Amino acid sequence: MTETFEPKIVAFVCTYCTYAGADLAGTSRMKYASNVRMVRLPCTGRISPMFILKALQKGADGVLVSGCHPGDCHFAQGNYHARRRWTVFRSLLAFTGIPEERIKFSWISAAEGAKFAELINSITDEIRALGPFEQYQELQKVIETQSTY
Amino acid sequence: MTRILLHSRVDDCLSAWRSAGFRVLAPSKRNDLTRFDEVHAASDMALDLVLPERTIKDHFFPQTEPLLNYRIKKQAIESDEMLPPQQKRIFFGVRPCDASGLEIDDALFGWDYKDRYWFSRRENSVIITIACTRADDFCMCTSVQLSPDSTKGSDVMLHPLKDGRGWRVVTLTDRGKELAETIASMLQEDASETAPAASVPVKFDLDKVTSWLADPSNFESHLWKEVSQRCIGCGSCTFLCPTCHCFDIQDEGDTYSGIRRKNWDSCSFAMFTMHTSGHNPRNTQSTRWRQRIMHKFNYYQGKFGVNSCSGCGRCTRQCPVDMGITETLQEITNLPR
Amino acid sequence: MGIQEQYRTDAANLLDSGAVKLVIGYGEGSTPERRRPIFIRSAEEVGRLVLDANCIANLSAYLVPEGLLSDGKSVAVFLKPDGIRSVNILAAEAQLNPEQVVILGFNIDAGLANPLPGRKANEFAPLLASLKSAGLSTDLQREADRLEQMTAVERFEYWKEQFSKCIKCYACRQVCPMCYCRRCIVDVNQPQWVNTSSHTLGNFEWNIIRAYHLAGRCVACGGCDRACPVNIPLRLLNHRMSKEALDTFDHFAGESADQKPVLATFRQDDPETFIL
Amino acid sequence: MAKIGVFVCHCGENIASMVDTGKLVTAISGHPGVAFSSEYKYFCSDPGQETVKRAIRENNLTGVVVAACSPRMHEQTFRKACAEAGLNPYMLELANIREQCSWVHTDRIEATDKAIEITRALVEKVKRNNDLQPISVPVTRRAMVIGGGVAGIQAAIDIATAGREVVLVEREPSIGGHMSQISETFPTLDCSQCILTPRMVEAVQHPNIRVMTYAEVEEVDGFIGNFTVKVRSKARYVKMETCTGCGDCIQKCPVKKIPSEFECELGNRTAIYTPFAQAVPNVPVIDRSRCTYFKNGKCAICKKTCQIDSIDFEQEDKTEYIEVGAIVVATGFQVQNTSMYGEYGYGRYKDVITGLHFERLASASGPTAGKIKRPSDGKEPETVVFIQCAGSRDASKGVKYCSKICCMYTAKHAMLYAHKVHHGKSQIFYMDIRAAGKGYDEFTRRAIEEDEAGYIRGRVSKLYEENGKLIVRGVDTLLGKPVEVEADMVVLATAMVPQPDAKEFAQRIGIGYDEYGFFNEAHLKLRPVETSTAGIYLAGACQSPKDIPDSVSQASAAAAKVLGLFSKEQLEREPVVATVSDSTCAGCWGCVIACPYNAIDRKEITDRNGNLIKRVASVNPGLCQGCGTCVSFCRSNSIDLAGFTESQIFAEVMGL
Amino acid sequence: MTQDRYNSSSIYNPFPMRVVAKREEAPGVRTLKLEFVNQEDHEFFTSNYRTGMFGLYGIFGEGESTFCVASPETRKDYIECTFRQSGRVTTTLAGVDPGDIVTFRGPYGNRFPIEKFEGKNLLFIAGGIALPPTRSVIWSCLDQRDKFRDVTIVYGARTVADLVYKHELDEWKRRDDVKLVLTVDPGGETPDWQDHVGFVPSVLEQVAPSPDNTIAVLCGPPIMIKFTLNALGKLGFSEADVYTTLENRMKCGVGKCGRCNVGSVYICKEGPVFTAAEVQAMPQHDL
Repeated sequence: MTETFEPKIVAFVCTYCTYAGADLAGTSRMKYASNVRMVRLPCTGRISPMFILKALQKGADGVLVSGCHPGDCHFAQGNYHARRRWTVFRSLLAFTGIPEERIKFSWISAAEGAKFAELINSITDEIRALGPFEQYQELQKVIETQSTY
Repeated sequence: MTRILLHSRVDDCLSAWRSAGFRVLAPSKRNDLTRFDEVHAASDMALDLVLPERTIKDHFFPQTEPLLNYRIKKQAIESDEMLPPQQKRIFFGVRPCDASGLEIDDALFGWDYKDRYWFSRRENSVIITIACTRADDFCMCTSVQLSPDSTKGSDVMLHPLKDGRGWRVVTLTDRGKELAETIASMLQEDASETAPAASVPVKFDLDKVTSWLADPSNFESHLWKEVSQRCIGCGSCTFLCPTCHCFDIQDEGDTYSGIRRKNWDSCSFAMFTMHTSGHNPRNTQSTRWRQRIMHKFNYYQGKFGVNSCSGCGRCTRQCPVDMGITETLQEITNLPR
Repeated sequence: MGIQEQYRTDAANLLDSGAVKLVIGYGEGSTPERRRPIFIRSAEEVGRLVLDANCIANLSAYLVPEGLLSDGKSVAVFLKPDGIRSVNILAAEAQLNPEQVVILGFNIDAGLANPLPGRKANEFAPLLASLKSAGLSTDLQREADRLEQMTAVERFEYWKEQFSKCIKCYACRQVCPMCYCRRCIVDVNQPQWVNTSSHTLGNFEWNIIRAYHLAGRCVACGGCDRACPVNIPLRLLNHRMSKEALDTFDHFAGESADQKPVLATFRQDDPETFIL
Repeated sequence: MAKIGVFVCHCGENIASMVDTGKLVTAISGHPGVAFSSEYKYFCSDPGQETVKRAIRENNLTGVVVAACSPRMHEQTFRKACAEAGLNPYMLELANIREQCSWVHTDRIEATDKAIEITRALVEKVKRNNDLQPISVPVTRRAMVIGGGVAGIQAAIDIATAGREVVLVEREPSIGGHMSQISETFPTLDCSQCILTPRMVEAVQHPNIRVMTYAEVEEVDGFIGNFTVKVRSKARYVKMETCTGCGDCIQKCPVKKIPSEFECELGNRTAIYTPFAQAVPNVPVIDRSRCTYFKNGKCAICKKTCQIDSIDFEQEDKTEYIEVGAIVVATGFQVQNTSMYGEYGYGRYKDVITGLHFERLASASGPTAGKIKRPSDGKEPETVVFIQCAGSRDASKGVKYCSKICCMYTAKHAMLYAHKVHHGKSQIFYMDIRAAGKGYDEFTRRAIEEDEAGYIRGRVSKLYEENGKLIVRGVDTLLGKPVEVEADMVVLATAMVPQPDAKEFAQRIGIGYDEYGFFNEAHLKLRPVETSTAGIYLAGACQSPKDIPDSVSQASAAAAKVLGLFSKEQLEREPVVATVSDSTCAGCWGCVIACPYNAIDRKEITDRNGNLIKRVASVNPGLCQGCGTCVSFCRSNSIDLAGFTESQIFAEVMGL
Repeated sequence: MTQDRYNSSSIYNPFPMRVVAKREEAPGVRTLKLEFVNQEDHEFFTSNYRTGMFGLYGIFGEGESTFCVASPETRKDYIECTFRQSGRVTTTLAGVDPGDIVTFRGPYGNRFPIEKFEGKNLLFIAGGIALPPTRSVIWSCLDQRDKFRDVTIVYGARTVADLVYKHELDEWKRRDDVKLVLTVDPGGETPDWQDHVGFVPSVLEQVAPSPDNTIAVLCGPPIMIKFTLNALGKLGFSEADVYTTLENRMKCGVGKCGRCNVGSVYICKEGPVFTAAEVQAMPQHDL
């Protein structure tokens, strides 16, 4: 890790709450780290675990998944479904050694521009401190880099 | 003149070979799996196995292998082939069945045009085989006209000595002779008796089997369904087979670049022959099992003059539902004439 | 009369009476310890049936191939409690009608196969309830604990080594009663979510997504783990998922035939300690 | 290959000052599939849109990415432009390089890199976009208005007068809401009842309005144009059809000492009652919890009294399912309970009252017939202290927001008090006087100048009783001195807060709410009367504190939205809906269970001879709202969501 | 030549090809005209391509798909290919435009031995999307028309819209040295349809030339092949004089990947062109 390491963070967010919250942070001219790339989805219920794995394969050092607070889902229940899936998938990732610190989940409402900005800053700092997560990407090359290949 | 290699000199051989630029692979056990792996000392080796679970095919035709890499540009593409590293290798402690498998597959990879990925590895490898003095319930080399000490595919053959001190060394090819020279000082003249080869019962009548398979009227025999009824359609028998060689080609990458890979594929998989139209010539597990048997004991024979089975028995040994080639060929053998 | 004799007689009666068209059971295998699935269609053949402590495979996977039960006729199958749970899940997921499945139930205890009373999946409800309260396997938990105590880096290394062995033969999938999809996610190529190559990344994706798809559905029959030709401890992944489902959502896979999938339902007060 | 056009907007300096748009254009023009790229000061302007349209036509573009502001801002604008240029409007993506990039970053290089990546990812996504056609659904041209206060009444009358049916649901026995409790209204001081009652009557008599009082909305199913609302009419035990409203039963009811909710417990009511004399409908209800008959089976005097046998003790709650195409939520507010202010002594001292109490005291139809009498002993107070912001603008104990109406009604109270108690002295503790509104400032000036209301700028720190007087201590911050006033009565200008069950209600009908429980509008400025749930609109104080003119305006605005929706028989909906692949679906029904809208059915696939081959899931596009919960559940990837397909998202992620 | 090139560079590394034209043939069916980007690739193609051979057409990132070279061996400046959009690769190929780069590996497989057809009558029979391979032979012969005797083309499709190469059908129709018979399945005709209505085998029975000194070339879906072979048999054609092509799923194209074999025959090496006699000798179930 060099001191210039800037983590790449991919965020999967619902359009009604977190994306809107991020917009609010913008209209309020709050400043936050530029490391996050947002992928806009209709609802957290749309977010499949494969998205997270693909982001890691693409070189994300951290992933954020965020949507509406419980009870506030535009689609009434999408975030409740999402929460269960994340609970399960998160434990699976942790069990396979993908550090929990790199996969963040949050509820950010359309009103929480400030929370969004703060969260992005804090997770960027945290993941920057953790350093790059190349181990996952490099799994692709395990076989051909073995001495026996 | 017979020369022997003592177990105690193996470490010396390994250093000699390493200094000659070879990488030595031998059966070893790592992470609950026995397979050929790089070894640095005799103690790394697991030579007491009847057979390692994985075959040496893995090191000539890897489960996934980059063919080329590509880069996508605006209205342009670039690609470079990715050939295997030119690394000299010694496979030490190969079993005769696995060594035979390589020679069987040479025919396929060599017809019409020589597959550079296979042959660059073949040409850089020396196969040191140890004749089998033990067999298990699944071994069936003798049923396919091979034997526990068959030399097919080997460059050097080691016959275990009766007293267990080492092996008698028999060089079989020029490459084998050259290699033996590199360790000449570690070998010694010795006329000690070698241990008898393992006794492997013949399990089916290969002649009867091949002639039955060659009869087109048996193609639609009810036997195919009966013997394959419990087959679950996984690919473990094909992937652990020393001669199965089917593969798929897949591109993997992102928007900007990627790698085109050659991946193992299996005739057991329903998707193997599926056309994009949805039509699937082999649409049931029994037709896929028939293809596997026919390919090994009829088609391959017809095309390359050799059966595509070296009798290792792994297909049955590891089958999740206790199926395998042996059972099917036994059934055929047991059919009334 | 021992259980083997008793069940042979039962199977013969079921076939003779026309109550079932097929009995799926165990037969002698290629070694003295091995048992293999066999399919008995007439009473004359019941002598091939074997039932003893070596009969460990979960035969319920043979119930789902398309067409087997579509004629409305019944099939008898030898099942341990894990297999009975599989039947419940398959029923809950509309893959079979439990009324068509006649269960020749048994469990293995102290090296012996013992009969379990009941014929239809719902008759085993008290048994399954007691299994749920007994909790998940402590042996597996001990193995899992060993991993949980590692650092994330060590765990990642551990699984990297394990998954690097995977050859994508899909024996785990093919042997699993829950893997009845007409098209597996790994065969989806538009888009190619799971890399088909058996490099370690592709293997990681495959094994993770399979464990995830089995969350709340795996009955810990161990079939995948035994089937794996390269000895990947798949049981641990599945156990971890079962533990999550049970501890967090009180979901014990296959408890009943009307159980709802744990990942298609929710409670408003589901725990969410990790959400920022 | 796709031909994508990328249009990088400067948004004046908003984007260009932080993102190197030239570099962005250069970078993106070299991306595979990008056939055209350009930058411009304002692509949302007419000439900007013309540029986009021309580029689409001239380059036969197959997709467009506009790198500009949030899609929530201008997605519709550019979709329209695409459509006008002959490109399917769904072949558009907006790369948000303003709200989520230029406005929030401070390093030009980083911001530019991010903008390039965002744009590239969306180029990859748009390559996989598909032509989509809006979905048409029939509209039930009947509206439901929930809440019979002034906002609800206004919305109902407006919709009904335009010729559409309305169902007005009120949970109290009478419509009228809080406005019917108010004595006079600012800034004109006309009598609240006098202006409201005719509207109440108009509503109840309107041929297109069905008024359901004493009824609650329990469930809302369906979607815009096609809601099914479950309404439970609570048993009144009085037959609506026959009761003439003569009031004999109320007269005779022996249970008379029940504190009246309508009178803020300053007066009493009977067990069979109407909340107030001018109630509409003028049909009493029996309060089952207080009625002797329901307690012990005896009494039934009302039944005996009623000459037309309109009392029916056997009546039960009645549930109805009503089909409507649009819903106006006008469920109002409540007055905050001020007991958390120990220093104000509310609840401890009888003569510390809320503004709403004062309204009842001042009301000619109220418990004191309009005489200002203090609750403790009925004496006319000679000094009244009004405390403004008793809860509002107080992050520590009350609510953060300004309740908006308190300045005005306190001024009004001071005036009414001055008019009714000529020698009385009013003292008003205030923080600011917020009197923005037509005639409002003039009104407060009148209170000060003509009616001698004494305004003290400062907060009250303590209030206690001494010798029958309420001692109000505070600081006059203009003079910088402590003040102490001896008062006979204290009126707290308490905050307006959401109804106690507002959040639960919002969840039930599927709309959003803010941290307090006020319902969320779709856009504070541009879509203030719509909710984020299509077809549900807001009116009145359920959305935020409002005075009567604002509530009525918003009600009319909501009515206009409803009428706009009802102007067509068919409604065009966003085609973001899920579809099932019949060939791969295994029929496990997980999606059916997971769908929050019950939009997925089981479909039978048969062969040519009608034999069942298999059962698969099937999405009803009319019901599907496009959340995608089913898509990520499906293990075999057999469901996909138009507009956010698996391929699109895959491409977007792989393009990052 | 083939050997040299194969052995000096990876057979799997494809030729980049520039799309120069694109034509919509029928619903979901497109033709691409491709030119070589590199001169040496073109030379390799020119010296190896003969009618009947196939290639693997691809897009990096998506993969490769197998179809015939639809252009004749008499026109080797370019490659034409015609395909139906169905899977991942063909969907992407369907979206390319002139100027875009795709890839090509080939030419692979055997060929129609048209020198053996010289001096004979030719009967071409094609169904639906299988006109392209037939068309390659047709033009290869028509471009040296004087070497052959009567030429009859029988082409059928499900509907009028499904007929491909409509402009060439018009051209053949206008030629007096070609007899073109078009047919569509019953129900597939349009109101102004002037040609036959009926399935290819039955139309063939009405219009076929005498089997004497006639070679038949037959391409189509398996079911059509089956019935047409019967019809040809009835008409007296010898199985040795009927040529057809087989198409199986392929990955490598060079006889290694094991996917395309039917019996001991590797379609990619020993095919795709077979005589009816050779096809009959294969295990029919695996076709």
